[in-house]
Amino acid sequence: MKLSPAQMAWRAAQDITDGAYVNLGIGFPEMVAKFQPPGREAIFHTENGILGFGEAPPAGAEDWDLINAGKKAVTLKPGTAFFHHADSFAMVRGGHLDVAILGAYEVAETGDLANWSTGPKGVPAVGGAMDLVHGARRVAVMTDHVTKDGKPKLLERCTLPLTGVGCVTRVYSSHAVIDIVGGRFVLREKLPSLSHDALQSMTGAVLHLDGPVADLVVPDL
Amino acid sequence: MKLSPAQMAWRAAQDITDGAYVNLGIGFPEMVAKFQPPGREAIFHTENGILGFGEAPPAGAEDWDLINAGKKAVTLKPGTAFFHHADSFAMVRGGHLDVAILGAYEVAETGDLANWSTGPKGVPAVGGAMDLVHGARRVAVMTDHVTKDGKPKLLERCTLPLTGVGCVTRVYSSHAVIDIVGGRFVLREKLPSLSHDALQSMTGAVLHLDGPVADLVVPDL
Amino acid sequence: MDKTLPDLATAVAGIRDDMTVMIGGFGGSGAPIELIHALIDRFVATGHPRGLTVVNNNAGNGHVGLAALIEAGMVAKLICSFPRSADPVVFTERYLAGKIELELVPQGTLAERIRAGGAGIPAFYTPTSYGTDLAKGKPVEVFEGRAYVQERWLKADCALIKAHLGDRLGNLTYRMAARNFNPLMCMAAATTIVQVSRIVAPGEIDPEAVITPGIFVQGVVEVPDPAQEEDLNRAGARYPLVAA
Amino acid sequence: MDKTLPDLATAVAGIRDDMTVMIGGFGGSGAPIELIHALIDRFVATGHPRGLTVVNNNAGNGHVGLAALIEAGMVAKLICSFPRSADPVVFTERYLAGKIELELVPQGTLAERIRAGGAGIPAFYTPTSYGTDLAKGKPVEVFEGRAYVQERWLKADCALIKAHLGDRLGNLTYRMAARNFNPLMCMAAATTIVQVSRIVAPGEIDPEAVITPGIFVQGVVEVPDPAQEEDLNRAGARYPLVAA
Repeated sequence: MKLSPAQMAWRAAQDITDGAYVNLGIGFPEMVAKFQPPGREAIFHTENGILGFGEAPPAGAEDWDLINAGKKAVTLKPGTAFFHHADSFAMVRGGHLDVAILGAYEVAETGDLANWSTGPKGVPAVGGAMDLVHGARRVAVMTDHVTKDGKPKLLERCTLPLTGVGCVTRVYSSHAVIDIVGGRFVLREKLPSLSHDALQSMTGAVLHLDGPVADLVVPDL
Repeated sequence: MKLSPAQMAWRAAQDITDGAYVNLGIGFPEMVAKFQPPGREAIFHTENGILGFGEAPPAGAEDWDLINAGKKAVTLKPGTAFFHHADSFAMVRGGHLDVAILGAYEVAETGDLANWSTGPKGVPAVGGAMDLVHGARRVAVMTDHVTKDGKPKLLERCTLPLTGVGCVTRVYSSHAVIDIVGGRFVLREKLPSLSHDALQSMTGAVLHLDGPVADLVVPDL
Repeated sequence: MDKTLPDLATAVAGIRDDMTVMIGGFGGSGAPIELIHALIDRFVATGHPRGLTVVNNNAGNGHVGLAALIEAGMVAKLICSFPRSADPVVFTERYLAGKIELELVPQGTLAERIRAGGAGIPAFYTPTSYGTDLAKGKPVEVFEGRAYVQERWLKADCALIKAHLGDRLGNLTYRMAARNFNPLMCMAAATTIVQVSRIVAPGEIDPEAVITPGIFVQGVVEVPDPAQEEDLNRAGARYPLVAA
Repeated sequence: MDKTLPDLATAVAGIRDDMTVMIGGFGGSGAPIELIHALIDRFVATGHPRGLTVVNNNAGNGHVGLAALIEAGMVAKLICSFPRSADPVVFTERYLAGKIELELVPQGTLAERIRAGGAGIPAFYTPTSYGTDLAKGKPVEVFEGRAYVQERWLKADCALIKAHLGDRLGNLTYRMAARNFNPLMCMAAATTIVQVSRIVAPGEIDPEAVITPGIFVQGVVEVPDPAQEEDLNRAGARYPLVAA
C-alpha cells in the first residue's frame, strides 16, 4: 500500500498556508492546487508569467495563450496578473515565493536535489527548476519513495546531476513525510501500516527521529 | 557676439535625423526639441519613464504626474509610452538611444566630460548623466565656449570630477561646432565673425583642422 | 487574502528606528506624500522612527514629503542620485553641516541596484561611472574589451509607494510618469506599503494592465485625493502644519 | 517614422547565415509561427539562411514553427532551457545524432541573460545552478556568505517576435501569457521584427498599456489571424506543407 500521486498532492496541500504564493512543478505537483483546504486561498505562480491563475478549462475551451509551465491550459481568476519572464523569475530568485513543490529523481539527506538529468544519455532539460530551488523560501519535494525498480530515491548523496545544493527541506513521499534538518532525514509521518524498519529498508539514508512520528492518513482520492 | 542657448539648441537640432531616439539633458539642452527641422520626427526619451512625449503644456494645464527629468511638465502625444526606471535605463545603458545632448562644465579633447560636480564644496548631484554618457550611441555636449569668468571649458584634460571617460564626440558651443576624433578637437564650424586664432585663444586645447571649416550660421531666435 | 489597511497610521506602524526605507517617486511625481506625513505624525507623537536610511531619487523639495521627513530629523542617511530641487534648502543645510550622510548613486545604477535587490541578483556590472569618483573602491572587470564597474543590490526593510489603483491582493497600476521607481521598490523591500487613489475589487484591473503583481505588496491603504508635492510647494505648504 | 513592413518575406529578408536569432514564445504561446515559416520559405527558395544559432525557451514541438526550422536543417545551435515537448522528435533525433549543438540554460538565467543583453549589463550573479553541472567553468563569487554564479549577457542579431497590437512606432502589447520572453528579446536584438495581429494608429494603445516601447522594435508586420502551434500540432500539420 502506498499513496497515489493525488494523495501525495493532498498531503502537500495541507501544509500550504492561507495567502501563500506557490509554484507547483510540472507533472504530479500540479495536482496540489486541487486540494487546497477550505478557507485557505493560495496564489499560484507559473514561470511563464501568470500569478493567480485558475484551474484547467473544460476540454475544447482552451486558450493556448493561457497556459502554465507544463503547457497545459489554465483559466483567469479575479486578480490574475500577467508579466514577462524576467519579472517572473525576479519573483522566484528574489525570494518572493513562499513554497515550491517539485518532483525528484533523487533527494539527499543534505537537502541536495536531482530532478533534471538522468545522466549523459538522452536530452537534458532543466526548465525553471534550478531557479526555483534557490528562490522559493521553502522547497518541498513530492515523489514516490522508491524508483520503479524499487531502489531508494532518498539517499545519503545524490548520484545523478544536481539541480540544487542543500535546498530541499521537506519530502512528501508515497510512504512518509520527511523533513531535512541539519543534513539528516527526520521522519515526521509514515503510513500507519508500515513499520519503521520497513520504511528504513526502502530509504537510502538513516531516518532519524525527533519527537513522535504521526500517522500519514489521507483520504481516498 | 556668441550664440544664445536657443541658437546652440537650434544648431544641435539640425544634426538629429528622422526617427532618432533622443535624450536631452536638464536645462538648456531641453530646448533642442523645439527646433526639429520640418519633416523630421525625433522621439524624445526622459529618464523618468516616458518615450515620445510632447511639448510643455500651457501654464495652469500642467499634470505633475507627466513631467520630464527636469521636473517640468510635458504632454502626451499619440504613441507615447510609460515605463519604470529600470526599463528606462535599459534603454539608456543598452545602447538603444541614438543621441544624448548634455550640458558641460568641462570637456576634454580625450572626450572626457565633467558636468556633475564642481568639487568637494556644495552638494553633488549626478542624476542620469553618468548612465547617458556610456549608453547613447552618440553623446554631444551643448555649452558656452568659456565660463562666466572667461576661462576655457574645452580643455586638454578635465580638472573637475569626471562624468565619463572618452564619451563625447561633438561639442555645440556658443562659438563653434567641434568634433572629438582620436583624442583631438577637430574644428568643423565657427562663427563667421571669429578668427581661428581668436577661437583658439578661448580654447584650452589645440583646435585641429581636418578639411574646411564651415560658417556657423543660425537664425535669430 | 486581504492586504488592505484601515488607515495611514496603521500602514506606517511597522517602521522602526534605523530601518532602511525606500520611498517611491521622482521629484513629486509618484511620491507617497500621505504615507510620509503619517510617518512624521508618528515621530512627532512618539519620537520614533528615527535614524532612517532613505532611498529615493531625490532629497526633497520645499518643506513637505521627503523634505519634511528630513527636516523632522528622522533621516540619518540618504541614498539618491540627485539631491537638488527647486527648493533643496532642508537637505542642503543638513548635508553641509554634516548632519546627514549622502550616498550618491547614478540614476540608472540606482534603479538597477533596486531591481537587483528585488530579483535576487546580488551584483551586476555596468559601464556607468567607470573612471569616475563614484566608482572608487568598486571592483572593475573587463568584458569584451570594455571596462565595467561591479555594483551591488539594494534592498530595504520597508518601501513606501504611491500607486493609482490597487486591489486586496496587492495588484497595482500607476498614473503616467508617477510609475518611475515605484514598481522597482515594491520588489526590493521586505514590507511594501502602498497608498492608492482607489481600492478596487480583484479583477477590476485588467490582468494585462497590472504593473506590480500583488506578490510584491504587503499592504494597501486608500488615499482618495493624494496631494501633489508640486502643488503643495507652490502653495508654500509645510509639514507638520505647525512649523518648528 | 514608419516601422511597418509590407509582408512576411520582407520582414525576414535581413536574416543571414550564421546569425544568432532569438525567437519569442514559451512552447506555442507567443511563438511567431508565421515569421518562422516565412524564414523557412526563404531557405527552401534560396538555401539561406542556415547555420543559425537560435535562442528560445524550448526546442520545438511537432513539425511546425521552431521544430520545422530545425527539421529544415537551418539551425546549428540551440540555446534553451527545456528541449522537451509533447512531440520533440525533430530536435531529439538531431541532438542524439550530434547534428545540432545545445546550450542548456536554466529558465530564469536565460530570461535574465537576455534582459541583461538588452539593458547593457554584461554580467550578473545568480544563485541558480550553483554547485551543478550547468555552473561548470563559470566564475563563482560569495556575497554576504552565499555563493553565486556569474552569468553573461545574451544578445542576438535578430529577434522574431509575436505580439498582439502594434503601431508604426513599434509600440506593442501582448496577449495573456504569450508575453513570456517576447518583451525581453525585443530589447536584446540588434534588429527586432514583430508580427502583430493588428496594426493600430499611434495613440490607440493606451500609453500605460504599452508593454514594449517602440525604441526596442525595428519592424512590424501584420498577421491578422496567427496560427497557434498547439492547434497546428493537434491537426498533425507539417511545414513546409510538402514534407521532405
